[in-house]
Amino acid sequence: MHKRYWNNYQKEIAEDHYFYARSCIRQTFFSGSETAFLKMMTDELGKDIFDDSRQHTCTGIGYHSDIIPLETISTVIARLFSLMTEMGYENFVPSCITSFGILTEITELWHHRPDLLEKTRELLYKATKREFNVPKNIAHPCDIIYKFREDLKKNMKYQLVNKDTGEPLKIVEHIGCHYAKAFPDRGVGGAEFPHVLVGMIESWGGSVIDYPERRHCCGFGFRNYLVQANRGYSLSNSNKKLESMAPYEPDFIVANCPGCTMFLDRWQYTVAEMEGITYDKHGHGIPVLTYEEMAGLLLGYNPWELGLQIHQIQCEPLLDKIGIAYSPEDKYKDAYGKQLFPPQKPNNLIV
Amino acid sequence: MISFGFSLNTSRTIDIDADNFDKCHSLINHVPSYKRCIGCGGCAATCSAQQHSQFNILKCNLLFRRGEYDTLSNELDKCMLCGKCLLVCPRNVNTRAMIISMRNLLKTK
Amino acid sequence: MNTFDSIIIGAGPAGLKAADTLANFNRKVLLIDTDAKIGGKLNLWDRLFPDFSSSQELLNQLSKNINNENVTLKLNTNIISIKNNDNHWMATDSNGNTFYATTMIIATGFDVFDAHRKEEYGYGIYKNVITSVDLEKILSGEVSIETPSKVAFIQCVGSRDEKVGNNFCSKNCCICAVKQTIELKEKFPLTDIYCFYMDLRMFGQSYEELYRRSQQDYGVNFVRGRVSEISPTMDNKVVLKAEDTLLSRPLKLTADLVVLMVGMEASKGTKILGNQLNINNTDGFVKSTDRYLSDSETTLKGLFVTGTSKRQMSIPETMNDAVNAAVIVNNFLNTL
Amino acid sequence: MDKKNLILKKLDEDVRFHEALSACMNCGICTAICPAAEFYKYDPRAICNIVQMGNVDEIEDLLKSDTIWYCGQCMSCKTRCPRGNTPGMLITVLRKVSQELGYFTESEKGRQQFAIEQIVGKNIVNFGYCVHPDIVEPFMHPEQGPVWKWFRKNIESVAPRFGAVYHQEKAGALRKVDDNSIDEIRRIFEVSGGNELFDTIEKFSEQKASEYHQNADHDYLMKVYTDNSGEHSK
Repeated sequence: MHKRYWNNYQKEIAEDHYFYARSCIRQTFFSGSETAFLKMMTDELGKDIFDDSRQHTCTGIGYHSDIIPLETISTVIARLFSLMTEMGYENFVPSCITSFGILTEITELWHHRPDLLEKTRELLYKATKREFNVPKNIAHPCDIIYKFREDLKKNMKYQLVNKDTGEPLKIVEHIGCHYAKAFPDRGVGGAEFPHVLVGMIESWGGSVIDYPERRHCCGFGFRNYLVQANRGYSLSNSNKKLESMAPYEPDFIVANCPGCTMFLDRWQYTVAEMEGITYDKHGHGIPVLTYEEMAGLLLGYNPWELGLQIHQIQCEPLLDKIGIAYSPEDKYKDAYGKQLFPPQKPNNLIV
Repeated sequence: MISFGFSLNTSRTIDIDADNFDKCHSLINHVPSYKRCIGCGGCAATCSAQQHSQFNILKCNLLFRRGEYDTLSNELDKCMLCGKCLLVCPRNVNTRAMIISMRNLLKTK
Repeated sequence: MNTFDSIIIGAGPAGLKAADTLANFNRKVLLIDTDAKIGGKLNLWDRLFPDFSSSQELLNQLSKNINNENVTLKLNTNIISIKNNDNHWMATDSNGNTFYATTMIIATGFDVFDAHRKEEYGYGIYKNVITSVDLEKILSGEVSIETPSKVAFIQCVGSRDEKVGNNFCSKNCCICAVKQTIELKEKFPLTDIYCFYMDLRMFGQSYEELYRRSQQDYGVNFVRGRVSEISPTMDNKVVLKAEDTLLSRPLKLTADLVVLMVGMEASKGTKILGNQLNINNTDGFVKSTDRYLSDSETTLKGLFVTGTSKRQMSIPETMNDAVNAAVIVNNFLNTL
Repeated sequence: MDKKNLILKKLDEDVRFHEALSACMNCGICTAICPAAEFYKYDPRAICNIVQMGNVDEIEDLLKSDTIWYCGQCMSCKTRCPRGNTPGMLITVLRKVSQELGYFTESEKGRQQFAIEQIVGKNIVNFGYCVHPDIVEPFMHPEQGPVWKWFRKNIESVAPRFGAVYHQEKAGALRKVDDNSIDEIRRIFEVSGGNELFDTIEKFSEQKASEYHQNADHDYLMKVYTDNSGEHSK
C-alpha cells in the first residue's frame, strides 16, 4: 500500500523514431550523458533517434531570466520543430527539463490559442522561410528510459545493490521542477509522487528515500544563479535540500534535470569550502548522477567515458559499493591517452 | 579561503518546532484575553502609532505568539499606549496590557 | 405490485425524518438504503457540534419514530434506476426488484471527500495523517493512540479547491474542527493543537462561541494559511508547510498527528440518480426548482429532494429540510 | 496615454497575465513552499494581492522594486494553487512590463538584467546556446570548483572522451552551430521582438550607468553582477 501513488499517472511516450534536442546545460557539464543516451537508444534498444547538427538552444534559460519575449522563444522553438518536420520526425525529445517544460507550455498555449500558433508560423516564415508541424509526442529522455527500463535491465551488468551487504542502495531521486510541477499530467506519476526515476531505481534493484524536502527545488532559480550577487539563494536552497536528505545517508542522488545534477554537485563543494560542511559521514559528499550515468554504469559503460571525473563529488566510493570495475589510472587521461595533471584538491571536500 | 562573492542566506521560515514559547506562555498568564485574538487587524487599522511609523501591532502580537522575539523590542517602543485599539477589538483583548506585558517580558532573560 | 405513497431513497437523517413526518400524516412510505443499517453518515460521527450531543442518541430517537406500521424499511438495497411511468414512480434495485409509488424523495445525501485525492497531504501513505472521520473513532475511544505532543488540523481538504474540482465550501468543517480540537484537548490536555484555516466560517448559532472557547479555555492555536504539503521525517512524524499569511512568512511545523478536515461532496448515489434524471448541478448535487420558494421540488412532477443531496447542510438544517419536504409531499398527495 | 493606464494596458495585453491570475483567495499555499519566500523578503501571495487589488500606484512601486526579481521561476506555486493560478507566471509578466517601462533600473535586483542580457543574451545569438563551456569562466564562477577549472583547461583533448565534438561543425555535444542556423536565429530575434527587448534593456541601463558617471560597459556589468546590499532577506 505504501507509496501506491508513485505510478498512478502514466503518460503517452512514443515507441520509436525520435528527434533529439540537446540541452545547453547537459551538453556543457554532462556531454558524456547525452552520448550515453544516444548509445543506449541505438545500441541497446535498436531505436531510431536523430541528432541534427543544425539544432540550437530553446532559449529557455533566457526566457525564465526574462530577457527573451514569449514571441521570440515560441519562434525559436518553432525552428527546432521545423528541423524535426524537415527530417521526417514527429516525436520530439528535448534533453533539458526546462526545454521540456517550456515546449509543453507553448504547445499547450497554441492548443488553446490557435491564433498564437498562426502568429508563430508567420514569424518563423518571415525570418527563415521555414514551416513546421507541432510534434505528435514530446517526451523527455528520462521518460523513454523509464518506458524501456525492463529492456535495458536485460543488458545490465550491475544492479543498484551494495555488493558487500546485498542490500538495495538508498537513493534520493530528484525531479527537475519543470518536469511536472506546471503540468502534472505530462510527467510519469504526476507532480507529487513522480514515478519516472523511482521506476528506474526500483526496476534496477535500488530503493528510494522519501524525505521532508523531496519536492523542493534544487535552487537554480535562473537569475538567482546567473548573477553572482544572487547565488546565496541558489546555495541556500540546495543546502536546505541536502540537509534534509543527509540523515537518511543516501548512497547517491539521481536527477532528471541537468541543472539540478550540476547544482547539487557544485553546491556541496561550495558549502564544504565555505562552511566546512559535508553531507556524508566521511567528508566525500553525496555523489550526484544523471539518470544516463546511472543507467550507463549499470550497463557497464566506462565511468571515465560517461564523464564522472568531471563531477566535483567523486564517484569511486559509489563504484566500489556496487562493485563496478574501473581503472583509476585512466581517470585523468585525455581522449588520446595522454596522462594529464589532475585537478587541484579542494581544502575541505575529500576527493 | 576562497571568496565566492556570496554566502548562505538566513531562513525567514517561522519554525514552530523551535518551541520558543516561554515568554508567550507568561504573557498568556498575565493577559489571558490575549488568547482570544482572531487576527482581524482592527487594532492595526485604528493604531495611532501606525499613522506615522511602520509600527504594526497585529504583527507584533503574532510574532510574539510564534516565539519570534528578536526584532520586537524596538518595534514595541513605537507604541504610545493610547489605547485606541482597546476600543475596536471585537474580542475585547486587553491590547494595551498586552503591549506593556510584552515589553516587560522582553526585558527579562 | 408494491405501491406506496412515497419512496424515500436514503435512510440517513433526512430520509428518516421525512419518513417519520409522512408516516404521521398517515402516508405509506417505503424507506430504502444501500447500507446494512440506518443513519447514513450520522454513523461516522461520535458527538455533534456545537453541543457535543451524542449522534447515537439522535439516531435512536429517529429510528424509534420510524418504527411504525406506515413505514416499510428496506436495507441493503441499491437503487440503480428511477423512472416515471404514467404519473407513477418506479425504483429498480440492483437485483432487478422494482418498487412503485406516487411520489419519490431523493435523500441520497453526501459522501465524505476521499482524502487520497490530495496526494500532497499523503493520506494513506503516512500513517499519522488521518481524516476528521478517522479522528471520531479516536475521540469515541474505539481506536486508541498514544498521547500526541503536537496535532495539526487542516481545513478545506477537498473544498474550495479547483484542483479536485470542488469550488464549493463544505461549510461544516470549520465548526467540526473546533469541536474536535476541544474534544482532543479534553482527552489529551498537554497536546499542542494548531488549526490551519483560510477563513473560519462560524455560521451557526453558538458556533462563534465555541470557537472562542477553543481559544480561551483550551488554548487551541489558529494559523491563517493553507497547508501546501506534508512530508515524512526520520522519526516517523510529518512536517507541514504553510504560510502564516498574517505575518507574510513561511511557516513549518512537525506534528505527530494531522487531521484533514474532509469536505462534503454529492454522494455517488446522488450523482447517479441526478444524472439519470438530468436534475443535477455541475457540482453533482441535485437541483431544486427554486431555493427560496420551492426548495423540495424538482423539475419532475412527483419527484422531491431533501437534505445533503441538494447541498451541504448541518444536521439540524437537514432535519428541518426533511420536515419541509414531507409537508410538501403530503400537500402534493392531497391534490391528486 | 498616461502612465497609469499604460501599466494596466500592458498587463492586460499579455496573454500570460490572464492565465496567471484570477480571483486569488490569499490562502498562502504558494508562499508556503516558495524557495524565494524562505530566503528573501518575498511573498508571492502578497504580490498577487497587490496586482488583483488594482491600485496602480502600488503596482508601479512593485515594478520599480527588488521584490519582483526574487522569484526563481521553479513554478512550484502552480502545482498547489487551489484556484489554478500561477504566481510565477505573473512575475514573468510584471518583469516584462518593468523592463519595457525602464523601471527595472530603479532596483538593485532589476539592474542585474543588464548582466543577464549581456551574458546569456549574447551567448544565444553568438553560440546558439544559453550556456556554453567557453563562457562559464572560472573567475566568474568560483563555485564551479577545481574540476571545472581542469576541464576548461583541457577541454579540447578531454571533451572527445565523452563523445563531444567541441567547436566542430557536426552533430554532437558542444559543436559549433553552423553560420546559417545562427543567421536564422538572429533573424528570428529581429522579427519577433527579441532584439527590441535587448535594445530596451541596454538603453535604460545606459541611462542608469550615466547616473553613476559610467557607460553601460564591463565595469557597469561587474557592478550589477556583484552589488548586494545585504538587505534582501530582512
